[in-house]
Amino acid sequence: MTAALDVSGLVAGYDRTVVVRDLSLSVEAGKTAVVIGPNGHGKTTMLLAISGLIKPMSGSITLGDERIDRSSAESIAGMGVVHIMQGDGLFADMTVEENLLMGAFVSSSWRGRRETLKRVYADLPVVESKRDQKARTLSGGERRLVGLGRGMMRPARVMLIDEPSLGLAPVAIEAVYAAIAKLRAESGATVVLVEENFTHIGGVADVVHILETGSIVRSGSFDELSHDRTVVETYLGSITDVTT
Amino acid sequence: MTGTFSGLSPTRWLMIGSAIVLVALFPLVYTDPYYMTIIVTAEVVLILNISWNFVLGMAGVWNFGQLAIYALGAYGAGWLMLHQTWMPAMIAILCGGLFSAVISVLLAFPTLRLFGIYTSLLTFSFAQVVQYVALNDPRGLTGGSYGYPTVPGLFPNMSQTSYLRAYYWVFAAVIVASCLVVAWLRQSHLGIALRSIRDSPGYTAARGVNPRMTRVIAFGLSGFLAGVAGGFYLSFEQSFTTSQMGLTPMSIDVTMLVIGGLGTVMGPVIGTAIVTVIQTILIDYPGWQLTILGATLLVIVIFVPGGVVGLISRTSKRVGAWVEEDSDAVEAAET
Amino acid sequence: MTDIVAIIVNGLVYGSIYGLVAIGMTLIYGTLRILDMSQGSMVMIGGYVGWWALATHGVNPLLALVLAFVVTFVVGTLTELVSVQPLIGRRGEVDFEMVTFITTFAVGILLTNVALQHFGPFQKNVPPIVSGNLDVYHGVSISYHELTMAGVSVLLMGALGLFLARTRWGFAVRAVAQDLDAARSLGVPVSRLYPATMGLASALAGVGGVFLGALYFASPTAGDLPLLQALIVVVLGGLGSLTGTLYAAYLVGLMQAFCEVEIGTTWTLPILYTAILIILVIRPYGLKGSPSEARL
Amino acid sequence: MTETAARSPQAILEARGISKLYGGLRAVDDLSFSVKGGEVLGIAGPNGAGKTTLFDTITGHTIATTGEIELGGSSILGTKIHARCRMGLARTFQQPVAADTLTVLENAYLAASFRRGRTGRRSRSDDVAAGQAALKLVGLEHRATMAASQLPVYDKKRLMIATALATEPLVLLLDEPFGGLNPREIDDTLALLRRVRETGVAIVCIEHVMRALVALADRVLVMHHGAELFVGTPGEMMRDQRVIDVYLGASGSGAE
Repeated sequence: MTAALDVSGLVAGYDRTVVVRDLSLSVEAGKTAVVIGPNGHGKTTMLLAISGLIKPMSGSITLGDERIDRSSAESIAGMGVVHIMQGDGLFADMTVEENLLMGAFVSSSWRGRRETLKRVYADLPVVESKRDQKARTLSGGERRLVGLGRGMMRPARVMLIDEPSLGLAPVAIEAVYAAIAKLRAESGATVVLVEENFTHIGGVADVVHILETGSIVRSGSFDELSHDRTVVETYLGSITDVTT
Repeated sequence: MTGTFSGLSPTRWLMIGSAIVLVALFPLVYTDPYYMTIIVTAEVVLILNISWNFVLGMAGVWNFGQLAIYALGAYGAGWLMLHQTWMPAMIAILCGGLFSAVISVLLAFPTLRLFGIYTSLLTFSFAQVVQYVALNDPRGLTGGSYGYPTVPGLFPNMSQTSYLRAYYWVFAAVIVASCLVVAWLRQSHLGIALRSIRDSPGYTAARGVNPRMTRVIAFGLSGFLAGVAGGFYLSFEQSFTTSQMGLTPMSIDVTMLVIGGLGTVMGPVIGTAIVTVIQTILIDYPGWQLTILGATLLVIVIFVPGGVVGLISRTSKRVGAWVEEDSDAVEAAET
Repeated sequence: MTDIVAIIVNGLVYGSIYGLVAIGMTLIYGTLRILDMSQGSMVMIGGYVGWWALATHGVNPLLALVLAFVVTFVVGTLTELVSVQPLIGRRGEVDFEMVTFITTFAVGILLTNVALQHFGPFQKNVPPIVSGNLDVYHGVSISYHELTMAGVSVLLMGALGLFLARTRWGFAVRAVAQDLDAARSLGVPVSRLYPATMGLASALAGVGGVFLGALYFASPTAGDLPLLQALIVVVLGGLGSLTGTLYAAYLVGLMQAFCEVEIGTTWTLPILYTAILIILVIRPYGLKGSPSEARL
Repeated sequence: MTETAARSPQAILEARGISKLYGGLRAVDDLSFSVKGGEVLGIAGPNGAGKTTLFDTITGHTIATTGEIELGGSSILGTKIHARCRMGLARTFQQPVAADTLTVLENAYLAASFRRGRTGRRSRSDDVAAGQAALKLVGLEHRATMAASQLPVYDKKRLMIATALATEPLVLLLDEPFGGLNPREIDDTLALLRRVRETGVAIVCIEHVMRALVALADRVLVMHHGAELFVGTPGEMMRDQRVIDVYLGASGSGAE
């Protein structure tokens, strides 16, 4: 089973500051890999490098059998990489429907955009009810669902999802993860999902990777890792410190 | 104590000293009135550029009203020279400078509430208003487009060669003084505060620097020097027309500053020299002059970010670093 | 009473042509975040195309407008590739907004002086698109040329509005204006969109230039006045929004018409610039009073 | 570091009822806290909980919609950013920032020239000495003549702390000082901040890296959706069910 997406020895960051240090990760086709890690350790930078929004400093990124780490974000999007950005990346002054239509901008999907739009509305009734509102007027949870809906507007070989639970109330997070589960079932796309905390990824993750200070330190299934010393260590700080 | 900052090494002082001596002796040797006039006019433009470089390059405020401040200095000095004849011309010119400094400070307050494009649009509009008002010459204060009436000036009755030579020396002295003051200011508390605000305003304010007041001082100082330059121009040329303030002279001055190197001490000197030489060579092809200047400006901004001075310091640093590597290697070998 | 009619009629005509030139600048600021100081010379080029097509070759006026559109579209695209694109990669270390202010300014100087070199300094007479006058109210008449100018300007601005609101590439332009990275991640080819946007904005100014050529002759410096006027409109309307620019264009047009009728043309621009000065002092970012993110 | 702010029982920084509204969104929602000399108050919470916005209202980078802020007993509402610094309130930023074209020492000298303890006419040698002392405290004295732009991330973060200390603050506001650091750098920064606490400076510290926050903070305020979710010792925080659900995630409960 060739990996749908293979990242090896990736080094990336912003002008001189290196954030991702020698990161390697490969995801099998149709599988969902979840990358967990504290803030500021390179999760978002990794996704930005994969989708071409920042140029990797070194290392290689391969989509199927094609290297994409030198291509522009626009051409990588054309090859079927969908990137649902941190915060949601909606166009604030365009309506929900206009945002969704932009999801089908690539020429191959633009013609069939009306039908795809109907399907997305069927999957996400909340989004349909807000179709003519400007994205700026939506709540955090609604914006996140529109972001996901936009990602569903074109066929995806690989879907990158950046912290879908960021800053949302628990009830909104449930709705977002329900939408992600539906998306996985229907599209069969390979998914790389980045999250900061552990609670919601149980039902979604086929494999979990722990990322710390710029590279993957541990990998395994959700059950293995949720009862594991180092995961607690990364998150909770050694309990011994607390008692002094 | 200045040693802690990049002070001037003895060899650098020697170079500056010999340059000043050369500049001083030049008019004794060379007296062709045509080229001397060009040089003296270029000196006045250089004084204006030094003042503009201080607020534009060092303080980082995109002020496009400097030519209007320069003109107001000329009109102020001119009025004093015409109507207060008891006052020596030099004092009149300095008062013109003070007048411009006050106007510049008044302009600073609204300007410093803005940022980016809006700063340049406000100051640009100020310059347009001053130019139009001067053009319509209210109560004969500005002489409109025909130019300011002739004034006695610094050296009223002199033969042409000694007239040119006298002005050459006065302006050269003012240039050397201004450069030294700017170099000193750059390392002073004010200069460091200005450059810090230019680099990151939010951070610098959080470290106790009052951004607004520091930059108002920069407006005042540069306004004074620009006003003095205006007075000098009127005194030397014996007239000052509103065309001095238009879009074209402004674009030439910007080209000089950018080619020389914005925010550096010697940038204006080198930039003004290069552009003046280009203008003089192309004097017979007016169409080509600005085309070449426009193209040079474009090339320098894109390919030579720090201007000529930036280029020189980068290459000398690279040479320096290369030399240091050797000395480090030697040191490493010794320990 | 006739004064008021004259002010309104002239005001609407001036407003339309100011709108056409200024809306291009707002479109460019919205997408590229730069103030295009070469927009004035596009008006100048339009004037010369008008002169070449109408005066020397007697081409059908409509064709002259199309020709001006195409020529300035190409020049505008080249201007972006020369003065903006090389700097896009270096947004970090260089003050992008200010440097592009200078480089587009430099292109303006270049184009003005190439025209000076090629066509010589003397003003060239450009025949009107349509001859004849229309009597609006006893004593107040407006030339058919100016009416067509207003009509074509409104038509083009409307077409721009429809393009942005309905078409795929219109969506892409608005998307780039509001969130560049999100737009790129959806496949919008920014390295081709930016030059085309500047080309389109320049083409609008070029068409305006043909009309203005008949009113103010074609000459190397024909672009300076429209640039100054467009800056007034853009400051008033707020750089980000097309609708803001439209309102400001007609406001400035009416103010200019008022000044010309009541006070005299020499004082028109000083008054307009004084108005700008006062507005920027009281409302630091134009009428809307807040730094305008792009609305488009 | 001069022994100016002795460990005073009375709160040095007092914030009461702070709110910040952006249109309908309540970025900070009626929040109060206080911190004494020599005490470390940690601020935690998921992304977008309003932590940095709260900081910005204290330092004046944004204007609080409602609320009272008192520094050393006197209100600082409405005072400008630079005035608050001179009154003894220094902060660092989430993204490491400095005056890039200035040298490291020039950065420290400029901050030291506005330090609280400076009396009488400004003397350059005293200011430079105070700047050098601040650099020595964070171990950057050997980089004095280097341009700030060339510093790697960790050194730039240390320079930010050094210039903050150079203003001799009563209160030091830190915005994610440990973000992006490797374990050794975290330990060095912990040691540095503990030394700073000994001199009697009050510290308020936003942090995500649990290990560092727990080790440093005397008390922790956890924010969620702009409001206070929890206040207490780090130990209590670990076992508080609400904090675990909202912020720490299942691994928290898995840690009995």
